[in-house]
Amino acid sequence: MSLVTASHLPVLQVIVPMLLAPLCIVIGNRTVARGFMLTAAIAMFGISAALMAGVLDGRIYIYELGGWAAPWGIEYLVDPVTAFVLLTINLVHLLAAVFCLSGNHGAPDETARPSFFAAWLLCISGLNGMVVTNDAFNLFVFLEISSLATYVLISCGRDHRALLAAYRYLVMGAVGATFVLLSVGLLYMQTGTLNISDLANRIAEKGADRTIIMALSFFVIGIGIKCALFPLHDWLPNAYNYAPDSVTVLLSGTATKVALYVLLRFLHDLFSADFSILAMPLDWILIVCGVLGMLLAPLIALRESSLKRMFAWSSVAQISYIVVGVGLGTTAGVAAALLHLFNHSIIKAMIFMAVGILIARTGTARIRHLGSVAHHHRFVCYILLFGGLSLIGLPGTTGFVSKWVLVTAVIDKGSWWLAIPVLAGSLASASYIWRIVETMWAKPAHLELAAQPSGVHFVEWFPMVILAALAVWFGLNATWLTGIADLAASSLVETGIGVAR
Amino acid sequence: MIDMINIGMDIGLLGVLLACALLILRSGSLLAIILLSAAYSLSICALFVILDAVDVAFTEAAVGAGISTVLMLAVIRRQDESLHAPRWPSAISVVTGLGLGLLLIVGTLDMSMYGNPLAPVHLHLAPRFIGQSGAETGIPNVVTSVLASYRGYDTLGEVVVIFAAGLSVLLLLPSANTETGEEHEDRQRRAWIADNPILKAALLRVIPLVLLFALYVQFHGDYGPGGGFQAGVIFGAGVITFGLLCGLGKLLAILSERWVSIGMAAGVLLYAGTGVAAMWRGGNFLDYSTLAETPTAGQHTGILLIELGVGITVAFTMISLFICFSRGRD
Amino acid sequence: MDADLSHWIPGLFNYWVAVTLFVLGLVIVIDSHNMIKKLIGLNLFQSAVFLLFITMGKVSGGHPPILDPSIEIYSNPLPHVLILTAIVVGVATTALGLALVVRIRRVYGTVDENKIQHNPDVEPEIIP
Amino acid sequence: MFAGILPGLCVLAPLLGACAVVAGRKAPATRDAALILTGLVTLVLLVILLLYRDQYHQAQVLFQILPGLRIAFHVEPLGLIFALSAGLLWPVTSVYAISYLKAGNDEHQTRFHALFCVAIGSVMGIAFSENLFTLFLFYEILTFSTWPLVTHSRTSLAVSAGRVYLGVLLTTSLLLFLLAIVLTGKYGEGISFVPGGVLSATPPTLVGILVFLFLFGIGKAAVMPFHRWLPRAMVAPAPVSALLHAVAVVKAGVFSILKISVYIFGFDTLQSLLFYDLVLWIPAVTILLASAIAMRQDDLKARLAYSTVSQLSYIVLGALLANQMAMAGSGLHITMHAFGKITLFFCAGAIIVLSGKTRVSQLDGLGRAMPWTFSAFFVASLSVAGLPPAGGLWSKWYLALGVLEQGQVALLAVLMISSLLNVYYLTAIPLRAFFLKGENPGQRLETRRAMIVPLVATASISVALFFVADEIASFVQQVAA
Repeated sequence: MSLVTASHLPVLQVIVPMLLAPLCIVIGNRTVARGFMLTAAIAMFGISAALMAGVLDGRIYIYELGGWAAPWGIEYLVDPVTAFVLLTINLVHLLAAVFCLSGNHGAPDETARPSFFAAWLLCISGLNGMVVTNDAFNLFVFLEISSLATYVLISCGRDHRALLAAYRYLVMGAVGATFVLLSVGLLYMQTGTLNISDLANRIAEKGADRTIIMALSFFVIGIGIKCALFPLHDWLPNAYNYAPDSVTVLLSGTATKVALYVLLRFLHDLFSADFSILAMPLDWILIVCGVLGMLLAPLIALRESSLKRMFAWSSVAQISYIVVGVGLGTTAGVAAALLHLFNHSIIKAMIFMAVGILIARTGTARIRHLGSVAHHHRFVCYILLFGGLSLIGLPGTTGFVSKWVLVTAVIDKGSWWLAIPVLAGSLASASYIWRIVETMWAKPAHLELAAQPSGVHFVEWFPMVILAALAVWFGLNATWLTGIADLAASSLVETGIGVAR
Repeated sequence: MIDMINIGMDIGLLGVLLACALLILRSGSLLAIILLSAAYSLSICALFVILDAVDVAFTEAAVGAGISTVLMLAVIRRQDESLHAPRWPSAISVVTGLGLGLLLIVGTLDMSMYGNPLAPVHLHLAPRFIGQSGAETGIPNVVTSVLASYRGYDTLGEVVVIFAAGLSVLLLLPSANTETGEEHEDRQRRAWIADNPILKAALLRVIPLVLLFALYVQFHGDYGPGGGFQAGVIFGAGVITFGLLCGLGKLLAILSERWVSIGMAAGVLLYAGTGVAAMWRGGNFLDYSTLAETPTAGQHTGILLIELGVGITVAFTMISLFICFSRGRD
Repeated sequence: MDADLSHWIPGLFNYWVAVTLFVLGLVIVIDSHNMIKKLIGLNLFQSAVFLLFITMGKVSGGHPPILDPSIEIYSNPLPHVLILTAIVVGVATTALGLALVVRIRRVYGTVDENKIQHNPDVEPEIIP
Repeated sequence: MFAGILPGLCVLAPLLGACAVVAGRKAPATRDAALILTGLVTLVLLVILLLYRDQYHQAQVLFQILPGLRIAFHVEPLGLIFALSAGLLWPVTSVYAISYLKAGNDEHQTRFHALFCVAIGSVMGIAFSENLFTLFLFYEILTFSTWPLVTHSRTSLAVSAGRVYLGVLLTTSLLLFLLAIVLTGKYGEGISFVPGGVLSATPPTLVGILVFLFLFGIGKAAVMPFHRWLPRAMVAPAPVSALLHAVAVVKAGVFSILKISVYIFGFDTLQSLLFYDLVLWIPAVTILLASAIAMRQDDLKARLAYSTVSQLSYIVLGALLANQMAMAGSGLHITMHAFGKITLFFCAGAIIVLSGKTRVSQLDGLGRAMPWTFSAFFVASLSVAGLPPAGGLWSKWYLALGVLEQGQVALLAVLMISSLLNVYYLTAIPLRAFFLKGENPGQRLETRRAMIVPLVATASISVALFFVADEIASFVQQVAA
């Protein structure tokens, strides 16, 4: 491991979209704004790939913003975990951006304005900032940047209820962010520092006192809202459902994943896993929440009438798998969490693209109106089928790989009975997935179904096919990906961020 | 002695805060709630001054008591001014609130006592900021130097958040909508300031002073409380006053919406551009030391520029918020 | 811990008030049906956290952190910096929330969550 | 180079056939030709594999998903027997299916044939799987590719049957089977099939749990109480019932159990099990109960379905008995029962399509109208029941020897009673048709030669197998060598 401080890559990852966003407004032309969005997406993906390459070469990137050394200044840190999450979200973002060019399928004019693209860029900039930062307060600031942009993006949905969904998310999100701020305050109060590595060292020296434990609790609740941890998931189904299609793709592939990453980072770096277990049964709280989520959310999904919201509930369920992995606290558990984070990002992004196209083409989101729709919209429906099978975790799909790794991790931890709810969760997913498959293939066609042209535009199918190809590839050959996830997990769990010092 | 007075005032103000909060909880009139929340903000401002946080107090006065209240007042309509306040808090809020409250109380038990100079919070980062920031940045106001330089990146984030809010309002309340009859009536009702010639004449004369004061706050932030954010708010308030007096049409004639949004973006670009310029000159992002011959001069230049960026974005965002909220078309 | 209750009361009073305000704000957020009141509750809730930050920055006998050769003890400037940023973030959230409220009222004619007929949890509509 | 991929080719050939069928959807004649050709090609490949089987003991790795998790094939006698049975019957069934669907003027023939190909491909995959993961992969593909076949008619009855089908098979496999695989991988020496098993060093309690997990997790073996999907799946068209629910799907289940007991548990580990006797009684109870239920079924296909449930548990019992004789019996019974039962289902299909009768009580006197059909039915009944001159005799003989070797006299009685019941409820059907007088008209109904020839052919093979059973048995017994 070698420390690299001279490279500007970590900061470029964040400021490229951040600079392009105001430029969108200044130029005020929607074609240019689209171009900026796409440019930023390509550049960010390139940067994250370069960072990943560097990390695989054994480098760790540190960037001192303003030239002030931490802990006085703010620093960025890119280690294997960071690089892994960066690559994931920027990959999904790139494809979501391409998909966004298709024009969001009947969403109001808002989504074509330069300010929409500016908000989009701010959102992804904030998310990237949350990932690379190594400063607790800076995390809060970027959390807010991404959150605000997200609320706006959601409110651009085609249905008026998008406004209500955005408002509810705003209230919940603001409460969550305030919890995070409170937690950062309590930590700062007890340690006098904001830098995460420094915090970790100081907490390790000082040990746990009640203030720090409460900081941890509030942090978990606050960030739990953002990542839709099971009982705190209330905002997610409507937000996903009513957001414009491309925004749903973006959110499902990036926003919750970043929040999960932050949860992981805090639990393992800041409060090293031992500490969490000693101070409070946090691991079990997370595992219980996760298990409840993976069992109950599919049942709600099964009763859901809207296709898009059904998959939103499915996201709640799938996030629970990641939460269980985080809760396990072992290297294998974290690796499983990271792996599923990646797999679920690409699968769900693909599914939401397909759902968006299907709803646009048929003119309905109600599942019971989708009878026999597969015979008219074959391609999209097969993509949905493939995504669904992957969510169930059938062998040969990425979902199986992450399930396998997670169940192995669960058994490794010695609690093999925990494998049963995890497996039952995938069975529960099968129930709602099969409901729509049955509808789309075997139920009689609905009369009111609009006979829309079934052709799919290049910018629509291209990102979907790329995601599907990735899903197939990583379902059949996951050694490389799992290797990176293992590397990232062991760097997080075994050595911790303190190694950077 | 002074400490005793301070503690006495502290306790008194805390009492006022609690009273305001309880009244807000129980009140059934939206107007009353908004005014109570302004009173709350002013009290907490005073408290911040007692607690030596003059910059924060300044900001809270401008934001909590000022901008927030104005925005709220601009938004409320007659039909939602009165609401049914619940007689008792609901079970879920009591359980959640008490649960979290108790957790926090437990959390306070290991904290250092109020004002303890040996608390860990005062021992790690703060000594360097207080002891060396003067030499390192050449700026006496430690809050400004930390805000603009040591943690300048957070401040960039803050400006971006403001910009995002401005953006969102642009997206959510575009100019193409038409006014409903009720909304029109509401606007008429609130147009009384403009109809009062004496008040109008007096206020119009004050506006240049307000703008001048904004510039003072902008550039004096290095030496005393103030800075780009407060200046921006004040500048915006000045322009808003003009808009209130002479009507939105006149304001838009001078300053079209397009320019307002460009102004919003320009501040962010100035700020981030300063950072990029630092990179260009071989430093890290936002490392102002590279901007001039000596590091201190560079810091000075950089802080001047970014504070200006903050001021521009904040001012134009405030104006934009005002325009969008009070367009009458609502 | 080792200190008894009488020692805590003056030393932690500010924090406890902050906690009370925090709880009151949360109660307002949860209980209000009126969307504007909810946002005000949110402001209250956030300001409780601001108070906590500022209180921790206070040093007995300290002065505002503006350097002056005649002053020796300053309060901690860092919480002030953080809260300056947090206040701005808070007002940005409020502004966005209000913009949403205005739009919601335009569509639904009310800002009372209980009166809004199109509950987002009911079935999705067919897109024309 | 070519030699190394031969098992993979056997899997791939039917899948390519599916593509060919889809490609030929516009021209039915071409499509049907492609289907039969695929069947023949697969059969040829299997025969080549049989002749050169000694070269394929090594695992052929297709994909290495994770360390210890790979898609790989190998060839061993049990799998070869299973694959050959399915491969032989497939072209025959294709001929029958083409004719059957044409008779019903079915609208979705292409989809039907294509999915059929996929199902056969996954059967091949199961037969040649080198490890539990590969087995599981193709097991699930088989489940999903047959679901549209079960719900082929799209009636609400078919859709609800499809739900039960998928529900039972997925619940058992995703919950129990997969858990068993993970536990095996964790506490055993890997999940590859190794002669002698991989669980010799595993704690006995865990092995006990694993036996239950595998036994019930492989829902396709239809061990009670997870048998309910099988009778429900009978709403599918007759060729589906014939090949899939009498041969491919259910045999994939029992074959999996057989393979797992031989190559994952190993005879020694299995026999030293704590509640070994109790475990043996699980299939025994199924054998008896299913036979008893079959007797009371009036619906022809339902009776055959319960008979299948019963016969499957013979094979499961043989697998669990864990000795050479019983294993040979199980391996034989996979083949014997396959030929016998497919004949019965062909006959049932012919009766239903050509005469419109679905109930046993309606068949009186139909023998004269359909002599070939009911003769074949009679021969196949003998084979399934285990009477000469049909091959079924030998498989039951070996099973009985295996039971005796284990000293389980009570189980022997179970086998005897069940066989008697088989004789009663199966042979009764053709006998009624020939010798009882009914309202059925006298004219010949066997107008479709493409439906009659296959069933006569399979019945004849059943008889022929009577004479080569010993060779097959000794071939199967090479496993432990």
